[in-house]
Amino acid sequence: MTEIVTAVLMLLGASFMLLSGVGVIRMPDVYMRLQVASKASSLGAGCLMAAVAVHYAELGIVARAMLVVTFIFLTTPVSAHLIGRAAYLTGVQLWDRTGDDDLEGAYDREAGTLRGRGRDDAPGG
Amino acid sequence: MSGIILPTATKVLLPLLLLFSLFLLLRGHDEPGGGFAGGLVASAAFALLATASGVPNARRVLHVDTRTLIGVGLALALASGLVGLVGGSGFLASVWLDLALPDGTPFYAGTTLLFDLGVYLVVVGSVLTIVFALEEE
Amino acid sequence: MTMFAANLLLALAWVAMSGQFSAANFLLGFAFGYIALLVTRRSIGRTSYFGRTVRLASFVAFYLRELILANLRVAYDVVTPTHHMHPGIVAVPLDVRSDAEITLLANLLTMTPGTLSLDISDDRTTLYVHGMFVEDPEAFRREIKDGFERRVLELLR
Amino acid sequence: MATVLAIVIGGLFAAGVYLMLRRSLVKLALGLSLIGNAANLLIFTAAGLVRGEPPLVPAGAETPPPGVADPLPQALILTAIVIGFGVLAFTLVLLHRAYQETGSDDLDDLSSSDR
Amino acid sequence: MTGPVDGLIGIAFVTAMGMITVSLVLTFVRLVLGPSLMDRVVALELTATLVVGVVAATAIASGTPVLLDVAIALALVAFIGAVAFARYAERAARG
Amino acid sequence: MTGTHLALAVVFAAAVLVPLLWRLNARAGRAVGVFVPAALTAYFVAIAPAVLRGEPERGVVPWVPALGVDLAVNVDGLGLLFALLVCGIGALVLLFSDAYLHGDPRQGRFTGIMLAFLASMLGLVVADDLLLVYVFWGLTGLTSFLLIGFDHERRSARDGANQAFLLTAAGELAMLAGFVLLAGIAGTGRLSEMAGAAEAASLRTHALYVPTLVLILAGALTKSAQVPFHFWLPNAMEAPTPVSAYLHSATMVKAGVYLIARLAPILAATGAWVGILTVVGAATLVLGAWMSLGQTDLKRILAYSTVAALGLMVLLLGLDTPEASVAAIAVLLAHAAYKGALFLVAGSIDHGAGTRDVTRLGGLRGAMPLTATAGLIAAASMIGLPGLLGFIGKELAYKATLDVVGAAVVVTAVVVAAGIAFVAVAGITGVLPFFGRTDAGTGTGADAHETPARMWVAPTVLAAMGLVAGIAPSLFAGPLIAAAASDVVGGPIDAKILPWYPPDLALALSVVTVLAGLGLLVARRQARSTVTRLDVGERLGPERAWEGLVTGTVRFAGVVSATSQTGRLRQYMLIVFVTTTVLAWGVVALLGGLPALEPSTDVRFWEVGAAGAILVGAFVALRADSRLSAVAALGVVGYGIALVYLLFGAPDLAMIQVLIETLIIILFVLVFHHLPRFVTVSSSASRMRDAVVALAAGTLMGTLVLATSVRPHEAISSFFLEASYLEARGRNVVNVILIDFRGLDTLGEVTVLAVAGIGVFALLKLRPDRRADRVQAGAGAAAEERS
Amino acid sequence: MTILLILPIVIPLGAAALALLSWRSPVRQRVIVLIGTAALLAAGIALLVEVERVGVMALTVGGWQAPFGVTLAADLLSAIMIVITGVIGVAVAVYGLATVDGRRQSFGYHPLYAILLVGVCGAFLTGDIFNLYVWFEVMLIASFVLLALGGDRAQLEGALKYVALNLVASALFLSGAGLLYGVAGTLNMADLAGKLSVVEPTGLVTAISVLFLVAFGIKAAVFPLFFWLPASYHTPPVAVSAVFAGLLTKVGVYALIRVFTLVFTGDASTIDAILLVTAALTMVVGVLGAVAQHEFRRVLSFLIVSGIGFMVMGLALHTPLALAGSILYIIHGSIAKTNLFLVGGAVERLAGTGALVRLGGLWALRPGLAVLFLIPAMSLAGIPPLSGFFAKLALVQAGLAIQQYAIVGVALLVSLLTLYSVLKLWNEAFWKAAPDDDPAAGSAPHDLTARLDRRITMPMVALAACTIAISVAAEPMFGLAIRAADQLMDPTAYIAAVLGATP
Ligand code: NA
Ligand code: NA
Repeated sequence: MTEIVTAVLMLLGASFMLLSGVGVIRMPDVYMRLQVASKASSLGAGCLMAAVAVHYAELGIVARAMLVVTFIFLTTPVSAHLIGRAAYLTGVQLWDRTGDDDLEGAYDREAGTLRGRGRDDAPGG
Repeated sequence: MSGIILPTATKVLLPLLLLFSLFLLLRGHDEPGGGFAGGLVASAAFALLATASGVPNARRVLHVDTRTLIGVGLALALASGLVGLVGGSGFLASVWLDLALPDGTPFYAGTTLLFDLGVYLVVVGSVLTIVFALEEE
Repeated sequence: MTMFAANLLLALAWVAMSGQFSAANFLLGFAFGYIALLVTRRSIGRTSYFGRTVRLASFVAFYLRELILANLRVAYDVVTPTHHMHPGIVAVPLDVRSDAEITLLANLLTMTPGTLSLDISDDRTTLYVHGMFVEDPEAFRREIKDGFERRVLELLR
Repeated sequence: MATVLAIVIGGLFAAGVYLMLRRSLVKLALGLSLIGNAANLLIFTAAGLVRGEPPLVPAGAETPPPGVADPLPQALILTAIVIGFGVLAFTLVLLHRAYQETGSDDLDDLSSSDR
Repeated sequence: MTGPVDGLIGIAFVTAMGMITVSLVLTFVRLVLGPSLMDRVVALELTATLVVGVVAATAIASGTPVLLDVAIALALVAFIGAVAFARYAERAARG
Repeated sequence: MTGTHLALAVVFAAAVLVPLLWRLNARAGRAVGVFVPAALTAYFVAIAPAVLRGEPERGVVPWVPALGVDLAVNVDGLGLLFALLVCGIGALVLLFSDAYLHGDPRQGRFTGIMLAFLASMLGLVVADDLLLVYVFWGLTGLTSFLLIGFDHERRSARDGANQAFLLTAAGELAMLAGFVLLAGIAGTGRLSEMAGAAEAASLRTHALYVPTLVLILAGALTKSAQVPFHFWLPNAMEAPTPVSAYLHSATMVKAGVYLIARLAPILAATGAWVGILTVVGAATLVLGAWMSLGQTDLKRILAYSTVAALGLMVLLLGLDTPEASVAAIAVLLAHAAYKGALFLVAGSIDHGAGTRDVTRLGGLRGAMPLTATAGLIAAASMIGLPGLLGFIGKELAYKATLDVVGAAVVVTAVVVAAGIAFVAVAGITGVLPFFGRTDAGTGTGADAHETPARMWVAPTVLAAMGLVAGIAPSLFAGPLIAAAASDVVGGPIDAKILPWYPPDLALALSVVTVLAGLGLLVARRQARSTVTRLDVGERLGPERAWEGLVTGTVRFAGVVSATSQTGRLRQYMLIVFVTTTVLAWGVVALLGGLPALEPSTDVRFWEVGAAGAILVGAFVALRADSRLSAVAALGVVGYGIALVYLLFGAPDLAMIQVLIETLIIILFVLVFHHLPRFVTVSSSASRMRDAVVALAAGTLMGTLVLATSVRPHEAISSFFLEASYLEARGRNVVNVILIDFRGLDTLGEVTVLAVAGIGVFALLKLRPDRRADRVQAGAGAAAEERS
Repeated sequence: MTILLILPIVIPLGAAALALLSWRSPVRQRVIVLIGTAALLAAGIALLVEVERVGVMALTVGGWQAPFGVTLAADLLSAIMIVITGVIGVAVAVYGLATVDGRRQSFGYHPLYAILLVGVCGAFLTGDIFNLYVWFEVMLIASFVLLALGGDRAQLEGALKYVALNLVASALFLSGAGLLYGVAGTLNMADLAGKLSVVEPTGLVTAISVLFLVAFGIKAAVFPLFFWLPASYHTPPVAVSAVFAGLLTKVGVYALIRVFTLVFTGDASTIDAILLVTAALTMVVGVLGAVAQHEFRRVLSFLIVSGIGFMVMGLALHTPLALAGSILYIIHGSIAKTNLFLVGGAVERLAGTGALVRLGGLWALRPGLAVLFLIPAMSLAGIPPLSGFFAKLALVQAGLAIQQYAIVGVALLVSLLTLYSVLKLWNEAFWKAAPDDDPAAGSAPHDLTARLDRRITMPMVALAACTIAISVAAEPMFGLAIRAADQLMDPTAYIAAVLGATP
């Protein structure tokens, strides 16, 4: 039984990882590549770690597998945010079919600040 | 300008990283890890802190001058070697102190751990000296 | 008390990492956790740790569901030959205020497929989110505010 | 796998050498880094590859099980990696300072001390 | 154990490794193509995470759970590299 | 230990102490400077009877026996003759120079160097080890360099000193090789043993005899200013006159003659010996005599005539007959006395009349009567008037040349022709300044004055020696010459050293010589203009050749330096890689290649994936258009390598690799964002060349890795696996190796890291002091101007 | 007394650690490093005496039997090198006190200097090929920093080339060590000696040995791998140049001698042929550089290169006499060259420049300094009876004894050009009149008669005394060298001592 679960989790995790690989190739701009890469791969790693936990079913190993997942989920969004912001700031173009860009003009590059929209300012479409 | 996310996340990651580094240091004799790995993780932690909230803050958190760490680490590594020399078994020959915990489990400490600790400190001191100095450029 | 809880958590993390579940090892872990906190105290300042376990559990459940659904949606678009995306960068007004709240919200959004927190305005009023499926920016904002932001607030306040 | 790694090592050396033959400070540093990595991988491969088992003594046992990887090259590489890091770090900063002092990253411009 | 185990887990392992390897190869393509620095940084970080996956799969197949510690290290520090890239790319862009 | 050893020690010590003593008390320094050589002279006079009885003073003080350099001395007849010359003339010259340099602040230094030279020269002539000869030979070179360039702020003095030193050193180095070869062939470096050895004959038939001889003669002939190396001697006249008198007439220039004489019993009696020495000697004799007629400077006239006299000595030694040997020694002794005297007289004239230009000298006899007397006697000896030692020398020389089998006429003609020139030179330098008139027909300036006693004593004594020896040769000169000559011949000889010889062809030739010489003296101005017009010396051009060689070497050095030390790192790198690849592949090709390379097919596809990561990363790093992209690629390389480590049982390595790689990325990023963008600057040809070199280097390393699959030995690591837990108490064998089995490596490793830390900090925080910079920039600008 | 083997490493390392701990107090650092170098010298002398007494000594570090642990070993060559290191170490440490500026002293000059000595001593003492790599790196990184410390433009440019080429050498060395382990499964050089001798075909081992040849050749600065040296040696403070001049390249030469007499002896004739050509070209090109240069320290830098050629020549001839010549040359050359750099530094200090055009007048004004120049300079040119003559003589004898006439001819020719080079220095700096101060050059007027600090003169006097002592005691020195050479020619004693060392 655990073998089956392990195998399934492994394959699921690997599938997410494959998805992330396909994503970075197929997605049309860096922001969407970033989206796919960071999330799918994290999820894949999570599944694979779950497979490890199930396979060994020892507390020490389970704890370590969980630790890996925790770390990945703690760090991935931070780096994704930083990479995305850096991409925008370094002028990497959005996909030409991108709709709204609320960030346009919001950065003051001289001062290095980002303007907000005010708390009750209902932004228009 | 680091924004909010990175400094905040760093606050959570820093203790975890430091703990992991101590962990690597202490159990390196038996499983993957050791003074180098531990020291590098600790360095990475403070490098992250320096990136997130600035070198002055990282220096403040570290509390000890990085160059002092280098000196202490080097002296410690050398001293651990001298223990054997003075003890008659030769330079860098490991000397063990056999103890038992109150519950009877054997517990021992050796100069090798001291040596590894010296390595750890040198790694942290050197890497952070480099990273901080470069960040301040 | 939060410091003690943090210390306790760190001790547990230690035990988990070392894989030896003895009292001595736990004490050792506690001691090292104490050191780690002592060292990092200056950087942490006042902060509250995840003490609200129940709300946490329900939150995790919600999050996992979102995660899987969104993943499938993205996966579909990745593997099918044509792109169905409607990407856009949307300014989302924020009600969450503290660093921890903002960070948690932003990170959770990021970890959900299809959304990526790009930046937060300096006055902390606005979160700029890159979405892959922004057919209607207003609906997009609402989704975030009613979904994630509400639950984050519940969790942390 | 040794054959594959031999090709990799050759490729790394070739890339490193080629980069070091450029005129740019930056490429010099990249080349040095690649060559360092290549040398480490070379030790690893030359000493013989063993799939899987790391050289650890399992709890309860007194020696590792037969067929574990050779620990000595690993220790050597570990030493070499750390040394290489220290040296590379210094070299990078040296390049940086040389650029600051001379205002050029063209190595051909940095020849005043030879003549 | 020096190779992958037989049976179901063995099959799953080889299949999983196949998928991850394909993903790695695709990542390399992105690394080569770029075009922006951030594309390459994405590829770099993805590589790190894919390696975490390989670690997990290998840890199962070869019976060496100690490899998980490598995964922890990788998970912890790989992002620091990305952070550095992002920060300094921004700084450079600001002049 | 002999008295001679002690003598050498004393004079060397004096050389060091006198300059210091001089500072404390100039009188004491002055006294020691003259007293020491005088005392040495007395010592050699004292042992002379025993030596002349055939009991040479010999003794060995071991120094470096293993290399054949011992303080072995042998004061035999030849040695004694030279020792007396060196010490005796040394004492006189030092006395002379005390007055000559009076008041010069450098006098202490001068005396010290003179004493050092004296000691070296003395050592040279008493040394019994070939290599000890070499040692002293070298010291004479150094000390004479310092003496020739005594007026070092004058460029011509420096040039003269350098030319003399370099040229004689060149010969000297050849001679060293010759000495080593000779000692190797003879099985000993001890001259006294070689000379007596029965193997001397087999030595002359040895395959290396001719090269050995040529190498040794290269040293002797340069030192003794033989054609074509003669030119340094006139240029060395930049030295103060007492130095010229001492070094360039009486002693040092005779070192080569001494060596030839010393080696004659060992190396002579071959066609090569006779051929080289007679031709060189004759050429030198003729050229020196000819050139001496073309000069107007007293010292240069004397220098060229010295060249000629040295040529005569070499010629005579080259004839290799007992008679010629006796003649050579007699000429040598006579020349030392009269030429030393004439040089000193020239110095006195310069001192007293303020010029050395013979066209402006005349009628000084009234002002400088004592000096004039000395000059007259010395000139008489040089002319070869009976009653003087010069006469004996000339008679013996003519007799010896007339006996030459086969070429008597030619050789004698050469010698007579030179003798005629000697007569004229003697007149020009020793007589006319006092008794003649200037070219303008007047006497030299009225303010001319006699020199102090210390200055006229020396030339007078020297000249008088020639007179005494000429009138009563049996008193000392005859036995000395005979004893020395027997050492040259290598056995007892029947030397006829007489004050007068019964009339024969030689005497007739002497008369002819003197008469013709007087004629030449009368026609000296015409002779001078002829010589100057024909300008043979310049046209033969050995000096120009030498100077051309020196400047050519300097220019060549500049070209080599400029083309090799270009300052282009990539060129240095290219050379390094090409060298490595060529040598390694060459060795493989030469030594039968590598073991058969068997490609292993045992590969998992994910391993190929890891390998691919590395290669793709490297490729991207190679081609990247931006710096940070290249760094990202580098990261992929690093993670790929970590994966390889991980898959092949090295989690420790994988972990370290991951951590370090990340830190390296951070460092690269921190540094690179300051640096400018990539620009492609090299040409496609050079890129192609570099690619070829890179591929060759890569292929080499890859091949070597594959070839190491031959493993005839079991690795030592089984020990570590066994002992890790049981003896070193650690379960992680890698870590135990690091901190226990090979802890010393790790200690060094952390030291490296520590230094890297300090170094980076210092490099970034310690900026150049801009004030100090300006001075540096000034220096750099000056350097650039010149180059 | 095997403790003597570890002291030359532990003493300077301890000094460095203590100096690092007192990095706020340069004064304390000075005292520590001075005491440390003096103790190093004492330990070195004790080691030499002990090795003379008992023969080759070995020490298993950490108590792990050879070939498993790292074994230190000292034969006479090693002991001699340690003594040289001590002598130069003390002399330059004293000299540095007065000449290295305070800013450099407070940025780690002293601990770096001590660590440089650690690396040098470690390299001389280790019997393990990988450990040798480690000590090389210790030495190198310390030298990198010392070279660049201060950050002048010329320093940085010179250091760049020095660092880059030496890192290539390190990579080759490391690769070679890895390949050796792959082939022989051991790292202990004595063990390697036995195990490599049975590896077939020999082409593989010899090809690997080429990597070492190039790696050590770069560090030793032989042709055509020496370019980093003239590019850099004249740029740092004189004390740094001087210690580099005396020690660093010698470590490369030492390593060449060690591995090609102990480890790679299979295809000696091939390697010797390569080395012979290398030696000749190194001598010639080096001295040509010296002939072409017009700056005091640059001339000396090229003379170092040329001198390396002589040292390699002895190794290439590969007879006991030849090796003895090499060893004698190393002893004499290290001391003479260090001293020449010190003198050059004093000259620069007095005149404010090292450019020969702007020097002059020193023979008249500073006869003492001139004599201090002449002794090492003439020794270097091989003028008898100074120490260099005996070294050259041994090499000439060795070459002629085995009919290697060409290399002897080259060596003698190079001696002549060496003489030319030092005469150039003498003519320009000492003999020629001091040029008038050119106000346009903007330099501060310098006083050629200024008093030189005792800490500057004493080391020069001491090293000159060493040169003279070596000359006077040439027999015992040569005896030592020939005994050391005998040990190298027949390494059985070394191998037995190393493999037989008990913890
Ligand atoms: Na050159
Ligand atoms: Na050197």
